[in-house]
Amino acid sequence: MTDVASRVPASLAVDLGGLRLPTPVLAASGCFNAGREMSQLVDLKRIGGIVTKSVTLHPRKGLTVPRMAETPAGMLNAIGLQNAGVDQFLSHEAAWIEQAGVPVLVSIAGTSVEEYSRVTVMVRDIPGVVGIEANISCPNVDRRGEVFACFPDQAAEVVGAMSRLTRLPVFAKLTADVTNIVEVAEACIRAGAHGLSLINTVLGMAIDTETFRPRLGAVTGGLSGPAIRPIAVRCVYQVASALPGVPIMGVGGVASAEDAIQLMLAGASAVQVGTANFYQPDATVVIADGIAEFLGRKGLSRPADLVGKGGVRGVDAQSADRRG
Amino acid sequence: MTDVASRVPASLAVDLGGLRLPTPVLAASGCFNAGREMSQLVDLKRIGGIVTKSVTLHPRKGLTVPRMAETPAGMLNAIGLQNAGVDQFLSHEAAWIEQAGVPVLVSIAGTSVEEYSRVTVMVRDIPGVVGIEANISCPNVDRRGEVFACFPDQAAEVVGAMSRLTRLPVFAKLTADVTNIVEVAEACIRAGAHGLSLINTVLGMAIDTETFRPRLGAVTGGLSGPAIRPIAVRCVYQVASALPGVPIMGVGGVASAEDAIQLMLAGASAVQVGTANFYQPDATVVIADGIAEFLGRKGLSRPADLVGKGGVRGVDAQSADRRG
Amino acid sequence: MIRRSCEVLSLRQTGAYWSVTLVAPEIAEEARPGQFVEIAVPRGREFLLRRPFSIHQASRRGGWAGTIEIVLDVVGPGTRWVSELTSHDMVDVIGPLGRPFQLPRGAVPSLLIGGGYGAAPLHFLAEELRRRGKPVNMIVGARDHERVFKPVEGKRLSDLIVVTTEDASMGERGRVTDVLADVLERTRSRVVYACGPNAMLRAVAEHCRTVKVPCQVAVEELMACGLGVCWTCAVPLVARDGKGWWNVRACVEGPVFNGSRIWWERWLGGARPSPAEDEPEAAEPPIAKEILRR
Amino acid sequence: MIRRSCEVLSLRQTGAYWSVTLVAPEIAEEARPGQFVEIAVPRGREFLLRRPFSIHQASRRGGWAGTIEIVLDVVGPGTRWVSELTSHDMVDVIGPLGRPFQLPRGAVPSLLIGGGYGAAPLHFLAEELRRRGKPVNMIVGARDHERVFKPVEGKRLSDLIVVTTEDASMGERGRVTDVLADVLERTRSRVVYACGPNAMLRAVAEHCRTVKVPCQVAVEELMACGLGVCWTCAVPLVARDGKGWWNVRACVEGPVFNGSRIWWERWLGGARPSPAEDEPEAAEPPIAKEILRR
Ligand SMILES: Cc1cc2nc3c(=O)[nH]c(=O)nc-3n(C[C@H](O)[C@H](O)[C@H](O)COP(=O)(O)OP(=O)(O)OC[C@H]3O[C@@H](n4cnc5c(N)ncnc54)[C@H](O)[C@@H]3O)c2cc1C
Ligand SMILES: Cc1cc2nc3c(=O)[nH]c(=O)nc-3n(C[C@H](O)[C@H](O)[C@H](O)COP(=O)(O)OP(=O)(O)OC[C@H]3O[C@@H](n4cnc5c(N)ncnc54)[C@H](O)[C@@H]3O)c2cc1C
Ligand SMILES: Cc1cc2nc3c(=O)[nH]c(=O)nc-3n(C[C@H](O)[C@H](O)[C@H](O)COP(=O)(O)O)c2cc1C
Ligand SMILES: Cc1cc2nc3c(=O)[nH]c(=O)nc-3n(C[C@H](O)[C@H](O)[C@H](O)COP(=O)(O)O)c2cc1C
Ligand code: FES
Ligand code: FES
Repeated sequence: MTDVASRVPASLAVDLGGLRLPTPVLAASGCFNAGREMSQLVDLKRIGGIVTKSVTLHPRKGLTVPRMAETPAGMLNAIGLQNAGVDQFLSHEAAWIEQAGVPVLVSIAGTSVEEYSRVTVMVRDIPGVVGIEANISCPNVDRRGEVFACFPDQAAEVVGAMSRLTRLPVFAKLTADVTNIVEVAEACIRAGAHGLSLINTVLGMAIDTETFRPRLGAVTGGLSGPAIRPIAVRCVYQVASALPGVPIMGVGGVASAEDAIQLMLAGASAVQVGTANFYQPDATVVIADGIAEFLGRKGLSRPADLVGKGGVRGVDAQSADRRG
Repeated sequence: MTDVASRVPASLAVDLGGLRLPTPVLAASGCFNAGREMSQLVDLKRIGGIVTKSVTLHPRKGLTVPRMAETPAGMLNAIGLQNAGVDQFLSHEAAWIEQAGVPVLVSIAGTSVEEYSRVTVMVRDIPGVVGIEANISCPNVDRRGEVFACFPDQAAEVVGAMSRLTRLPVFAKLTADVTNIVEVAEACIRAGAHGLSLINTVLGMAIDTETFRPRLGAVTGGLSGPAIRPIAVRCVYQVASALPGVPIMGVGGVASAEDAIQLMLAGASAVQVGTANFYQPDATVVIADGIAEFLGRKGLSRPADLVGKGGVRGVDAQSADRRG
Repeated sequence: MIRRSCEVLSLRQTGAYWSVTLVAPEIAEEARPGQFVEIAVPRGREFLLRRPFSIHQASRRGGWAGTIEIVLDVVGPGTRWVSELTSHDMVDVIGPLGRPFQLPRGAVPSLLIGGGYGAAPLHFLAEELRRRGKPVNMIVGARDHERVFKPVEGKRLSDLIVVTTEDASMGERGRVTDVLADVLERTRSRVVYACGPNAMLRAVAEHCRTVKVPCQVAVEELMACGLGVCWTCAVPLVARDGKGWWNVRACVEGPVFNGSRIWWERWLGGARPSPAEDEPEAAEPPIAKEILRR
Repeated sequence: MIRRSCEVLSLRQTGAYWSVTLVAPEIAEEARPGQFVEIAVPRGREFLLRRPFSIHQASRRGGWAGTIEIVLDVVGPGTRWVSELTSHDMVDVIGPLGRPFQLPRGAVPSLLIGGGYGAAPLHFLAEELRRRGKPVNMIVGARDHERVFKPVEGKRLSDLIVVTTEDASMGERGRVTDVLADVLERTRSRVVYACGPNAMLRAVAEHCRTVKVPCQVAVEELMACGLGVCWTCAVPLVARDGKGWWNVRACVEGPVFNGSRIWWERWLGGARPSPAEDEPEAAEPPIAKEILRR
């Protein structure tokens, strides 16, 4: 990565347990493809990295439209992981990734431990790929469609299998739709995950009051955007407090440098920007520049100086009544 | 309740498994006290009901300031259930409730099954009280501070105990911060709960990037407002689909008639308005009027005609990939 | 695909619609009929996403004078905000986006069918066709005369124009499809271009398929990005050999499609398919690439 | 407590602050010095809550001519929005809210201490005191002369006025507390009224307690509702007998408090108490009622 890192002020480079990235601001999975389209609107050389749209073993046609609905300060989406499958990914994206000159993490999704494993093996040697993100917010067909990320044992099994198959750092991407996210996070790390990406979208729904039908073809969908930022900050804080030293990428509602800094203060070493790319294609770069400016203003030398500095020692985020 | 109901167009009256309310729009717990302050700004006779701020056995001083922080399309709060205790409630609020002429549900919070039970017994005979709401989003001191509403067995135990102690309908107020809200809902109903209130605030956090400190004195707090509406609609839809016939009050981000109608289409027989009261004190009445206007425009005769009409039969909201 | 901060030159009402002219030289230079732009809404609002609008006119005056014009119907907060812009306001625009209409080879006559504001991009197309000496005919339909887009302009641009309104307040009573067969015959048009409500496009495409006239439709589907990265704008296309289908992006592979390749039943069809139908068909190879060959 | 849609009569800059005059006859009629209003922000924005502002002036001209004036410092989206209002705009206002300053019995001299825009409500108080023939003295402090609120007005309203600025750009260099002891002596003031940053109020209250001069402070705490129903605006007051304490609402029981009754350490004190300290003390009876007797 050094060649990439050297292109931006060293002061923005970050190290996630050995994974060095030129800036702490990446593009989130499913919101940037592999960067090809966006390269016309943003200088990829200046972003921290790209997490690809999730790749599955087999092609997926995805869900029925409507696939999105705007909600207050956010949006719902139900795409259904549409993608052409890992074969097409190798034949069409691998070459692009190699020459893009930006760190790429391949996001992998599946319906069984075997699918995740096979795709991991197929993508692990693509030049330019610096890591893997396990999108485990998917139903496990071998377990009556339970979502992997909702159960520590299932999350651990799939992430463990993937980690054993590659030397690349594997980040487990977790959902906040659980009773105890720390439990799931611990299971993933114990199973061999290198780090964690927190959080995926939050399950939501909207109904068209004129037609009396759900506004998404799939009825429910994932909530993203600034609306969920407080949930993402909380999850990062809870997990970072419980698992000090574990590399965390904060995801959820990041639209400004201030948002990114909140997640870093909560304990994230880097952040991912999703929805904001849709309306501000250069958000990843603008946010990184904002972080550099902020560090300068605060007299700090590197992003790492922010990580985990926004909590209060000795306070357990679980205790006391937090709901009015 | 008939005397109250008769004061508003019969067409707006709703029946929640025997609990009749003049309109389907109530004031949510902790956002209206018992109505005394708000009575100067809204005609209480025209609202569906008031859920009191949660009452505890002993007085509570609450949490340290800052107790709130605004977030995109929402706010975080960490009040810590400050209240003067049930004795003061009886000596100061009971008389007011009796003459207020509006259906009142007393919200009860506690740290043990015994506390919930004792308060239930003390408030069950207050004239004007038509029901009880069990705010079980509280840590259970007998179970290492686990939140009652996060575990089906603990939720069932406390709600069951309360239901056995009164003939009043008991609504269990659940949190969305669980892996499977349907499981918790089923446990509460099986234990004897009359109905459910969905949802309480979502646990969140915000950090002040200038001071590097959490924006709430308690570090984390409850997210409310339009930002969480898609989560509330989803929870109501999931539970209503799984437990047809169970009376549900929808709560979360209701600020307009359209919002309320979304929750009703998802399966709620009535809705509660929380945060919106803060900036629009007559929100409950304006929303009820909006529902009446909507029913007229759609040629429907009563709010019940909307309940559960916004889903799609045969679709399991859990299945398929809902996160991109 | 260019992103620019563009000055609002003028904003005026045309019937039920608003017409907005933006100073956007580079975008005007590249713009082709059928393409669209994405306009950013201001920060700090409850809604976040850009709004897509078809390009109605592109005046390539060269230098810094080039402008594009869009036409919009106020249907919600985004379009309301755009309609409240005033001259000299700056707006963040990305464009031109999507694939344009493909012009016919030779001087064959075309029939352009516009519903509501859907007629706007067809004026741009009509001018391009005429500049190349290809005869243009039009059917312009709407609910009422207020929503018949620039009929006088349309007349100027076409040899024959037929206007239909559902309330008969202008032209013939009914819908564009009621006169389609007749006008197609009378004008001997060999290509059909349509833009308007998706249901109208479907009816036009189905008629064209039966009478074997090639038909290009510019569709609308919810778009979160318009840039090809969110996959919300899915339209199901069938393989040329009729075997298999794939969801393509209206914002990149469209918004202009060969009407005979869209699987209309699946896309707009009444009963919403159950998730089962959406399970990946592992067996079948991705036909996306093939499908994009038109 | 009245809610009205009020017309903006005028909006002008006074030094670093904005001064907004609203047509609000009923509110002006009821308003007393130290009370505040809550102004609603427009729907559809990313932020929802009303913004609280102290009443700087209330002109009770009777009939429909009555107005109130507020003074604000632009610190975020809400205050920025207010500062961008123009004459004839309508705003949704609730007020007057909270408990006013209590006027002293007899013609004893008072010392009014204002920091930054905190001086605004004290002008209202000064006029009420003078109308009743009670001598008024003032200390007005700020970071710089731009932020010294209406010093000329202040001079007109008081027998003695001392201005302090931290950069010495007006009056004496330093903070209001640097001159407090001296001015208190010279003016023989028997009551102190203070409004400004909470840290300043704390310093003033602590000095007054040592010199045994009654002191009323108008505080600020985050307010989600301003109406008494959300309990976000908690200020810890100690019982008169010093035994026990309770969190009261700044919006209802305040914003004006007896400075000697506030438990400053707990409220503003450096190290934030751990949740443990917040556990309910089951033993102790609620002293809220007692505490409210002042
Ligand atoms: C390729 C394309 C070209 C278009 N050209 C025009 C045009 O020339 N003139 C015009 O008036 N309108 C056009 N539309 C529709 C226009 O984009 C929507 O009416 C507008 O986005 C609605 O935004 P709103 O906030 O006013 O309403 P809302 O309904 O509140 O919009 C909510 C969300 O849905 C999206 N949306 C709503 N309706 C549509 C739709 N029909 N198609 C796509 N997205 C939609 C919006 O982008 C937004 O994200 C076009 C749409 C597409 C996809
Ligand atoms: C009783 C009272 C009287 C006040 N009088 C005045 C006045 O006369 N002139 C003036 O300029 N300001 C006054 N303030 C402070 C003013 O309300 C805030 O500066 C303003 O709400 C900030 O809103 P914002 O969106 O611009 O900034 P933001 O910081 O973005 O506001 C965010 C949230 O915090 C709240 N908030 C922020 N600062 C304060 C504060 N200091 N006190 C209470 N709530 C706050 C806002 O209401 C809002 O809910 C008063 C506050 C209170 C409580
Ligand atoms: C349209 C869309 C598609 C997405 N697709 C994926 C995906 O394929 N894999 C994944 O792990 N996350 C996916 N996500 C989730 C995002 O990566 C991110 O976790 C989430 O949107 C929260 O971040 P944001 O608020 O910045 O958007 C998707 C999000 C959106 C909005
Ligand atoms: C300031 C505040 C205090 C609250 N206090 C309580 C409470 O005491 N008991 C309770 O069950 N819910 C409480 N809630 C939660 C609300 O009743 C409601 O469930 C939640 O705010 C979501 O609804 P909303 O989005 O309309 O506010 C409180 C919410 C807020 C904002
Ligand atoms: S709108 Fe995002 S891919 Fe088409
Ligand atoms: S601000 Fe809501 S109680 Fe004081």
